[in-house]
Amino acid sequence: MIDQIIFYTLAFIIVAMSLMVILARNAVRSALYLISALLGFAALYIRLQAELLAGVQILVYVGGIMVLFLFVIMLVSVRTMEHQARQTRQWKAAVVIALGVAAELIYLIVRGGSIFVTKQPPDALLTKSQNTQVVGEALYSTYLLPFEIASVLLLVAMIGAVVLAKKKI
Amino acid sequence: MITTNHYLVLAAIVFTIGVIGVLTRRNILIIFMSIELILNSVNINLVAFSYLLKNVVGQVFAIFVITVAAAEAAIGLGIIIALFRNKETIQADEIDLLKW
Amino acid sequence: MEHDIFGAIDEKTVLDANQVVINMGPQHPSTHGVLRVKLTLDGERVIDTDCIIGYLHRGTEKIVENRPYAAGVPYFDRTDYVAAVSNNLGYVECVEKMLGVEVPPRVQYIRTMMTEFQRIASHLLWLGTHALDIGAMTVFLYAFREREEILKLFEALFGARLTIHAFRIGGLWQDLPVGFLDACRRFSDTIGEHINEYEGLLTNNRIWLERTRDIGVISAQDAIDLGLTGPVLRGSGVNYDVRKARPYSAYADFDFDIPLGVHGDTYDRYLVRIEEMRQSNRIIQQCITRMPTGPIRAKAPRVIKPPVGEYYHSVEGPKGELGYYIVSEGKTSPYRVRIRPPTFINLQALKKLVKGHLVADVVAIIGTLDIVLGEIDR
Amino acid sequence: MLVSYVPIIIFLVVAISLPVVGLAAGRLLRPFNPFKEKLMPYECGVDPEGDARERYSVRYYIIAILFVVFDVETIFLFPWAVLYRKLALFGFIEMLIFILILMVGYIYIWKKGALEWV
Amino acid sequence: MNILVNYVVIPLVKIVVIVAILSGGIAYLTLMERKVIARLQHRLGPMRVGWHGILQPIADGLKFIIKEDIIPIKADRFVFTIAPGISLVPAFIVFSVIPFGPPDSLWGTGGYVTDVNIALLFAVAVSSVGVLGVILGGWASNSKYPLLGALRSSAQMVSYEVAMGFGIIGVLLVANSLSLVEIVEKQRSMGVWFFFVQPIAFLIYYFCGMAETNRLPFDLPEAETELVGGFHTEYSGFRFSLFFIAEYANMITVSSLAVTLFFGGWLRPFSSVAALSFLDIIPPPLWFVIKVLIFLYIFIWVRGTLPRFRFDQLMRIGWKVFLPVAMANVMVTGAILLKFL
Repeated sequence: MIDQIIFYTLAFIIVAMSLMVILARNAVRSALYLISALLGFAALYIRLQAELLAGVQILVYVGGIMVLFLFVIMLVSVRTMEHQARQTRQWKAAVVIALGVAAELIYLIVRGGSIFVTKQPPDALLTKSQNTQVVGEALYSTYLLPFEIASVLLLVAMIGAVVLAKKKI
Repeated sequence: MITTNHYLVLAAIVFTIGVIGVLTRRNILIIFMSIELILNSVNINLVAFSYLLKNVVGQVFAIFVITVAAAEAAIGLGIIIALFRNKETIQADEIDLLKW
Repeated sequence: MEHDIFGAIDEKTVLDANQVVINMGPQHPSTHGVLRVKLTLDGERVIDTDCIIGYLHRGTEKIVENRPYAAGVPYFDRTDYVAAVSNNLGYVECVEKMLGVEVPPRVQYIRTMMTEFQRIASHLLWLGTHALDIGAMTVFLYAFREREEILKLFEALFGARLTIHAFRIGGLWQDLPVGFLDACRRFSDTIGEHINEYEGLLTNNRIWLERTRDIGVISAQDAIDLGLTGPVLRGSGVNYDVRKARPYSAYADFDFDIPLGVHGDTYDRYLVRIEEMRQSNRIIQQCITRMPTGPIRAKAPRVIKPPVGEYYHSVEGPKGELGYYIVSEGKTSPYRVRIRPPTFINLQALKKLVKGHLVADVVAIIGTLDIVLGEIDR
Repeated sequence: MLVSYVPIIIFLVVAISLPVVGLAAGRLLRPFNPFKEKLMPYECGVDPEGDARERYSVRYYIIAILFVVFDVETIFLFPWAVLYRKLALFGFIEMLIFILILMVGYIYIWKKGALEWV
Repeated sequence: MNILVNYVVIPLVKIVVIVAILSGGIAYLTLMERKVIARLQHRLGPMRVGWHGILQPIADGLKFIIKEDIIPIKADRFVFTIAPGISLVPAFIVFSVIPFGPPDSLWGTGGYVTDVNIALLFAVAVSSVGVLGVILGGWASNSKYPLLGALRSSAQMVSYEVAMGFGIIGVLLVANSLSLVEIVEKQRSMGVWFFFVQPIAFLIYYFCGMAETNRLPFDLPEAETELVGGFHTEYSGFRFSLFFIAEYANMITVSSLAVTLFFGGWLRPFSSVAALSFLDIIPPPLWFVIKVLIFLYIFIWVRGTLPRFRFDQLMRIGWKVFLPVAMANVMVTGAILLKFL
């Protein structure tokens, strides 16, 4: 019962905020709604016992990437765009296509759902002060290569950003 | 009872919202935010399966997804800034030339 | 950035200029009054500045032209309102020069001593606000603690603290009160220690050095070309001080040094002013020990009607050469009075000094010029 | 222990209610007397020059980017540090490589002057 | 039912008490600041309201509430309204994970609101959210000084957050746990405060904390002599006070985390020396408060002494001094630890 309340509350927050992200007129408002949605995701991760991930989500997404977004919104003035149309011309077709994709996804989930419908797994998966260790072990042993590649990715991001910010490309 | 299916459906809804945002909005910044939504919906799936299968690999990959999202945001926003300085616009449909 | 990746930094290509015009003042905490500076910024960097003055214009010069000579003195309390004594001295001496009156030595000694007190008070106010602008709030209150003592001395002698109508044409309003010299001696014995205290907080402070070194550098030649005077000029190493160059009052009798800077940056100007306070104290001490006795008034005519002519007299105010140019038509009030306000001319340097610096430096540079808007706008 | 997150939610609710209650209580008490000059944006007592939403220096953006990159780096360090005793030498070398790769970028941006504010 | 009591009722009581103490503490922290600075400056500080100004914070608080609340005409009203809240709320909820007493204190309920196993990460993450309030507040004002202040402020805060994170990693390498309770316990079992193990990490952490909370010598965002009031120039009345409270709450957070990570949290000095056990007469939460007060005093003391940095110098210190030093500290600590493994 409590489980249902938690899930549906979070799901409602996430869906509502996500909708607001794409409906808001002003980019700063969009960013605000996205922040709320991201916090909802973080809460959901905690529910799914991915505590480390929840912390990472808040630290990187809310405290990092969204700050970056807001910076950029401030750098490119948003004032001029508020009076223009929000949607592209093909928006009706786009919505139809997207809804088609959604229908397909949900159909797949419902039809194939029996594979996933299991009894709720017990909370014994990851006991106290374990999650970080368990994730870490996987990260630094089995997934060593992706981990090192991540640093290359960050390196590229760092250099790319500096190069892009110069005047002439 | 909340099953994995619930999470999958939620992820599918968020994914769709993200796709609609990407396809319909003109403001590149909001398109970017929609992409973040899509990435997050993927993360939900990863974490839900990690919970279902009692295997943390899903969470490890979610961390990588976040890393990718950070790199993507950094570069993508860099491109937006470069674009804005050259074209004075951040409307997606006004940026329709391959070269200027 | 066309060269190799570890090549030299090409400033223009890395970051783009987007200019923002921002008003600093007239209601800004650090423009020291109602100065309005229009800054053109690229990010935090100042590309251009424009000073807009006149918010405190009261037409002092015109008012004085319509008053008898003696009634003009109080108006000059209000030009540089933190250095009223120096202003009065300049005007009074100028009128005395017009009349050809020779004031008695006791008067000259008292005037010199009080002017030096005023110099210390003015520099203390400058030090406090300058430090406060750069964020060192404690120095401000320390400086005001000592300034308060000086103001108390003023009150004892002149009956007021700020706008004091210090001197009369031909002499003084009253002789030194009983015990006044002892109070002066007490002050001058302790001020040295207090100056050390300020220096302890600032002179070798890393942050202070970083904030003031190489900020607002002006070369000796540029300083002369702009007509700068006072500590701003001497900070660039130009040895010009009216007290030595054209001694007035009793300055010829005293032994004191003119501190000079080397680099002409904000830090050097700071050092010059600090040292000037010490030198002023030296003069005060000499005044106290050698204070002559005698009358406190010269034989000046009751109705002041200077002969026809043009007169200029300048003194070394705390902020620079303070000159009075008076044209007389032989009437009871002057035909034309013109003040040479040191800070008005020093303020010209702002544009040159701040170019290329950051917003925070603008504040430091306005502080180092030691401006008083009452004098600039008159 | 998921329940241990419940107090955080409660704290969140309490913390949010504080400003809400304060603002609501204040609304009953405080005066409301706006006029045009009062509501003007502050620009030191003169009419504002141009619009405030000008574009500002790109330098701020570079700082934010570098922050995000290093922020992501720290999230890899957190579990690593927790596990350090277990990982030992292997972990040390692993992280050394990770940090060295990022160091290349750090030195690059240093040399490029992106860290200078000038 | 037990869960309800343990995880809802008891924490709720603790939360209410903590919030009350925190609000009162912040109010009196302002008084302490004014009094201490007044002492440094040879003056008295507030003297009029109550004995030696003891009621001054209450008068200030009342004034904040009854002052007119101005929303500039060009502002984005919604964002303008919630921005101070975004600043304040994270500053408060960090305290849900900070332990101020051992797990067996307070009649066995534990000297903390909750002990989650990612407490440290949570604290770092949540306090990084506060910067959003600053950006949004400055943006929503739609005025130049706040915008410039917000950009400056957030650039500064994020810059120092990086070095701060690296500084914390040094402690984590020694403690091997993200739970703040365990970190303190570890300091007890090792018999040494982590300050003596990780002094460089502490210095980096504390200086970055000063920068994060916008305190002198890093108070550029609010440098009234340059940017008037920085990001909160347009704020008045209660909304302004929320930013103000957030700043002071952050000061307390930084001090509390410094105490927890480096100075043994609730432990008495030399907790391993039995000869000093008479110090146990002071209960652990009080030790915690005393230590926090010492750090708060240093905050104030520094403010009374130093001038402020310029923005480029600030950035240079953050990126070119603190960050490399913190990174080197992590790797050197790692290398030294290898010997002990």
